[in-house]
Amino acid sequence: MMEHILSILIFFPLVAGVLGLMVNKDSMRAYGIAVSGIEFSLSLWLWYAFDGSNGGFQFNEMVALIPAFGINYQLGIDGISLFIVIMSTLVTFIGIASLTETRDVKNMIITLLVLEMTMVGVFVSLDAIVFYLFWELSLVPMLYLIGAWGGPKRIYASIKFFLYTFTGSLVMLVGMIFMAYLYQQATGQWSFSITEWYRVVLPMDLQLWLFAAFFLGFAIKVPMFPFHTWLPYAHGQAPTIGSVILAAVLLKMGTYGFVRLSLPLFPDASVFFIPLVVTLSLIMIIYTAMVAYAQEDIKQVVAYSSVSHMGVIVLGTFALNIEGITGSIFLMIGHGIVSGALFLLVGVIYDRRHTKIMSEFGGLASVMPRYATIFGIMMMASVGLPLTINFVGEFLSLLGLFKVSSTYALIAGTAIIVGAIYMLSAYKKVFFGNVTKKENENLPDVTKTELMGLIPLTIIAIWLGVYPKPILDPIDASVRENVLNIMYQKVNTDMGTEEARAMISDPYAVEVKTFVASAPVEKHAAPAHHSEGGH
Amino acid sequence: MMEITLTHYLVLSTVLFSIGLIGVMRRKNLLMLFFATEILLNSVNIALVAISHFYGDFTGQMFAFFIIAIAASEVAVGLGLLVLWFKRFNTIDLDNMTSMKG
Amino acid sequence: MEMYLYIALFAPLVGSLTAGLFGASKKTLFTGVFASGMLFASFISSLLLLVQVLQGNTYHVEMMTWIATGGLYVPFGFVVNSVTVTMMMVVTTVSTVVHVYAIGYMDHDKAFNRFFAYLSAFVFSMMVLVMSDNLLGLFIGWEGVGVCSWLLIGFWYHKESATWAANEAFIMNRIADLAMLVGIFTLYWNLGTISYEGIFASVGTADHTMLVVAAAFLFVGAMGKSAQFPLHTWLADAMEGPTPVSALIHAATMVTAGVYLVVRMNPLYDLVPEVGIVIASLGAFVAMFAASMALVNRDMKRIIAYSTLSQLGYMFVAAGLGAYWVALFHLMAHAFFKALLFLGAGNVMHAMSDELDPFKMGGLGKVMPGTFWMMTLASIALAGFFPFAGFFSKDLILEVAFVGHHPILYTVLLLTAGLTAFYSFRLAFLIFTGEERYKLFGFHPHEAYKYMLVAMSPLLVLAIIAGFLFKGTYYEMVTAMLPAGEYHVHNPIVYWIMTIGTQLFVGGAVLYAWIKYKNAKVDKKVEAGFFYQLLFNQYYIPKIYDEVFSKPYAELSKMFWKLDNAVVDATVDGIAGVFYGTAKKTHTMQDGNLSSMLKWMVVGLVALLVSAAVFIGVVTNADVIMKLLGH
Amino acid sequence: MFEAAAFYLFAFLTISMFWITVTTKHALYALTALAAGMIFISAFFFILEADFMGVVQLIVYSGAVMALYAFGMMFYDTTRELHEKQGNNTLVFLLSGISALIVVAMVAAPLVGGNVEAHYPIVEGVGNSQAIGMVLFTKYLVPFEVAAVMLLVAMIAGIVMAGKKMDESFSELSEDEIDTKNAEVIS
Repeated sequence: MMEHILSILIFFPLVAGVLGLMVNKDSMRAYGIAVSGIEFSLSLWLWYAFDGSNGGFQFNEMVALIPAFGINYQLGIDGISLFIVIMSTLVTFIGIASLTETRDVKNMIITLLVLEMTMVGVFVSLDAIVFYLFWELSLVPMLYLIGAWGGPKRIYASIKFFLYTFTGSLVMLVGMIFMAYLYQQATGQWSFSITEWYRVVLPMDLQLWLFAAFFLGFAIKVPMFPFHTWLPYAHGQAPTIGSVILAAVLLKMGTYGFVRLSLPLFPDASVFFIPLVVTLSLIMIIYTAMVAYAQEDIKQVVAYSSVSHMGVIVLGTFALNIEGITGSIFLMIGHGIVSGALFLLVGVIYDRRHTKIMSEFGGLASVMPRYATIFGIMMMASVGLPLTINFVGEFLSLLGLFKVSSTYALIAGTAIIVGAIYMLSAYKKVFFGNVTKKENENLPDVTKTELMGLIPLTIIAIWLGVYPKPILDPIDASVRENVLNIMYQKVNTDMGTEEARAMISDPYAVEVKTFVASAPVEKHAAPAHHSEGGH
Repeated sequence: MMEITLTHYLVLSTVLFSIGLIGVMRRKNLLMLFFATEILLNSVNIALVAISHFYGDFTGQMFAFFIIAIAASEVAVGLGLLVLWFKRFNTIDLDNMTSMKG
Repeated sequence: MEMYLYIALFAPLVGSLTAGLFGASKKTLFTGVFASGMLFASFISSLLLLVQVLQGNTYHVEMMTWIATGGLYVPFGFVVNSVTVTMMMVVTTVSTVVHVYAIGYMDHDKAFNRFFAYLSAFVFSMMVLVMSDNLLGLFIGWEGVGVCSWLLIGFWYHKESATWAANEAFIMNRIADLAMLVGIFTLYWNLGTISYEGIFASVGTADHTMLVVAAAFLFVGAMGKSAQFPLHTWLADAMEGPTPVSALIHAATMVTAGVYLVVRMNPLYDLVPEVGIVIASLGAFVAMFAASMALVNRDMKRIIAYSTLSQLGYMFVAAGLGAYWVALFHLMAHAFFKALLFLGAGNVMHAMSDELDPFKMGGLGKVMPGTFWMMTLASIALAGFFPFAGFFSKDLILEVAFVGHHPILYTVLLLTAGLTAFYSFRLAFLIFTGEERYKLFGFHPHEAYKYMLVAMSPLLVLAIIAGFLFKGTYYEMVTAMLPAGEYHVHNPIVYWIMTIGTQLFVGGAVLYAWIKYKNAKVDKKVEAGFFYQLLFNQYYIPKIYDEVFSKPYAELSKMFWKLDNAVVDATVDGIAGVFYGTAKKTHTMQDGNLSSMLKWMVVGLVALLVSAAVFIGVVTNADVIMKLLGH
Repeated sequence: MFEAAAFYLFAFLTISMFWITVTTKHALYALTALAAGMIFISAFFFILEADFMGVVQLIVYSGAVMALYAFGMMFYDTTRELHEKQGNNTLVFLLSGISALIVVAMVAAPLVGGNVEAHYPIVEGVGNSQAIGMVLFTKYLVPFEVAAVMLLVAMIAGIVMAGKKMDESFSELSEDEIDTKNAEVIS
């Protein structure tokens, strides 16, 4: 059982989804909750069985698919992917549990389960082809979600989403095949195994090309400026659950790709491209935050804010030190929880009023106090208040970036200002002031179904903000072993560049400081006086 | 000049082929088009047989042989279609056959 | 003893969460009483800790790890030493008083429970800020008080001005917080730690430029919280919040956090006197600048707010000049009399149905004598008359400036002291003496609840005695941590001249205020004057900010949005359009005519032949081509 | 000498015949010229000592295929001149010319490698037909059979398509009637 846990995690939702075709329409919701709940419990069990102190890949599985080209069904999980997988199953579970959709629920739940399979598949596969397979497969259910349950412009939005991301991934596929070819050149046999690729040191010029190919695929998915325009459409038209999963999980595929593939495979190119990537991210942070401020539609505010925060994640990743990368991975989880919750929250008022325009609301704080409270907490989490989940990630990402360049960090730090500006003004427009519209006077507060999704997310957002250690430790270990150590070894070969060597230090040289359990009350004797003073 | 080499045959074949091409492009009558394709096939046959001869290998002749077989089949089916078309529309002019318009 | 530490820290949180549970339900007196009780528990614990600290003990606990990755290790660690315990005492004392007071003040408010949830949460954040043993822990509290301030300023969220002010305060603080974060980053990457102990241990050997940068950025952070110029506008607008909030947050505790930061980081600031002099100069400037705006304002609460700003300037002068204990001492004294002043103002507002213009009051001394005496005494303390608290703390700062040979700073501060006396008594006289102008406007003032006055009385006592009673003990205790320094003018004649001169100057200012405002006469000529208008409009700074930052930001945002649609997205659509257009144009190629298709086929054939020929040519003549290209 | 003379003669004849085929306006002329060209091509095969191919060319092409065409032409009035809309002729000639030119250039230039190996060398002392038979029924047996089947299928298809209801003129029927008739035939 345990040795196939990852396969079970991937294919259980698919099998359950196919079986779901036979389930009665009325009991479909319960079925969906049960399946996604079991899946979530499985992923929690995975965490329980996971050895947090081991930074390498665990629960490895390997079945040969096309031996002639070294394509294997290779799975494995480390601290980096573990929590993203858990987040994916959690968000799906919560999404289904708090589903308020009424149209064609049965098909929607089946679609969601298939989507869950592809998401888990992307994060646990260690073979480039299998990774790519799940990567592209994930587009299909999402396309279906937007296209079938979306708003008035859903066809345009879904096609745009599909074609845009698909184009990027095709370039990435070319990069993958080229990488496998280079592997073949180096070792005499084909392999698409990512762990095998980790062992190949490439010359700088090839790294640049490959990095660019992979970058395009990931950047569109993130989505980085200027490739972000598909996202507002997709969010604007998608049903609530679609937006939640899109923001929480699908976008993370891009940033996960950076950490899993771009950095360890092309360390010198990563260093070389830092100015470009960081500049794009900075533009992305500030520019989209300003665009978010100009929005009239609350969902678009959340959508653009989601893009803006993704910029911080990318920055943390390209800080290329433990603090930055760990922070960015933690922020991926935080962003998933928080933006997922924000989209759920937007869905709540959309369900009641069927509009998302902020000027239609106002004064909701007195009509829906519980809703306003949860929204307020999530908003504060979104702007990165300490003791909420996003602060840990943002702080570490910016801290890491500061090592690269203090100017970058200073500009990137404006994220906390501009983020506050659009969030607070949106909150003010929706919740503060007097109730001006008659329709809003008797809006019911959040229902039990909605709370089923919102309460757990709120608790997680605060719990991980106060006590991120159980998640940070495994991430830290894996970042050292699977990202930075590989990079460090590679840049210190003959082919590494000077810049990269200066940039990437030995991750194991950084001492792990741990908390001394049961720290006693220290009783100092009165310390020595500062002698001088006075003028 | 007096020595006939493979090149001579290939040039001849090319010339015939381009004549065939002219026919294929100019002709609007379906029957005439068939004629032009026959020219194309024959020009290739010459080339194949010539190569076979000059390299002392039978493969070329085999290919030419099969080409003739295929040409015969093509004529049979093609003429059948042509007759059918003519019976139906009373014309075999290409300009009237535009049902595959994109 | 660590139990008391935890009680002091977490009792307000318990109070807050308990009140929060009832947040959406109807007013229950229980929440107010419970929250106040928790605060009192916190106060008692702090008092017990104070006793311990006075005996020379300090406490340091690590509760658990917060963030640990790479080389970064941040625990939830808390310290009780002489500096933190001073702040703890200030915070718990004032907040206990304010809590009890608020039970009366918020009596009629529907959101009574919610108010206590916020207020106690604020105290908790403030305690975290004060007690943390590292900079990031301080930052938790720093942001926490920011959020609570946002919640409390915008407490009456149906008022547009209140929510606007709340957002303004939060965003301005965020700007400063960024600088603070940068300061923390700088220290971390250069010293490898962000705990106070670690920083102080290695700061001596660190690079000087780095220290200057870190100190400067941390101070910018402090500027935001303490509303120093140019980030000062939010403080006056924050007066939209309920008055107990103004008393607790925007006078006594939160705004002094900036001063506390500088005091807490004194080993760092000791090493960078050039930053210190900037701090002191800015402080002196703000002291004068804020006092000038208070001179003419017609809003009772804003006048007190400007006075707070001005006093914060005093504190920064002391801190900047290295007299950290003096700064902290003034912080403490100021907290008492300023909170008292605000609470008194709250009583007046209650009596006057939330009227804020002192020109519409007058003669209230007869109706509400308790409040009258309290506010007057607080004003005396603020003006710095002997033997009130203000005399001991504020005049000390003047002496610091004098002894430190900063004549300009000294002059500015001295003038400001006069202005301070003038505007505080202008306010007092306008409210409590003279004709009963309020009758014209149909108000029916009444004295506040008895227990509110009782609740205020500890502050009154402290405002009177804190100076002469505590100064010695305080000095003894606090110099265990802070650089000691007796700022005495050595020449007794000069000392007496200075002291008496200051007292006379201040007294004169009060007298002038009496002459000018006992009848609340308004001089129309002066009011039309340029200076009056300048001061009345706060030097037009809010307007400038609005024109230079807010509006362009909004405009730019709108522009970017249009840009996003018109350029970025249009480019993408354009690329798609190219394919679509090409298809649309070239689909005529597929005209269904076999003849033309055949022609296209031949065109393709020719293209293939050409490329084949070129390829063969290139391959066979590769050497020649390479030579031609110069390789 | 004789070989050269024959080559040039037949080359000239073939080219002119085919040229007539593609340019003439009379279908009958075209057919006749094509048949003649086919016969002349068989001459090349004989020159190239591919006797079997020459015979096949004569029998299959000049005999069977041309006969088929001749039957096909019986359907319409062959005496009538063909009316063909002629578009841009220069383009046609240009394209053909260029392709011919390129191929000739490539062929004429000594680029074709000399390292072609004979897989099925012509055996000395064995007749052409015999040798072909040996290759055809060993290596190419399966393609040969497939070709045979294909011819059979093509023959049947030709008969089915062209031969049904010869007494009815489809051209005089409306579309609907044709469809119903087709449906009958198919069922």
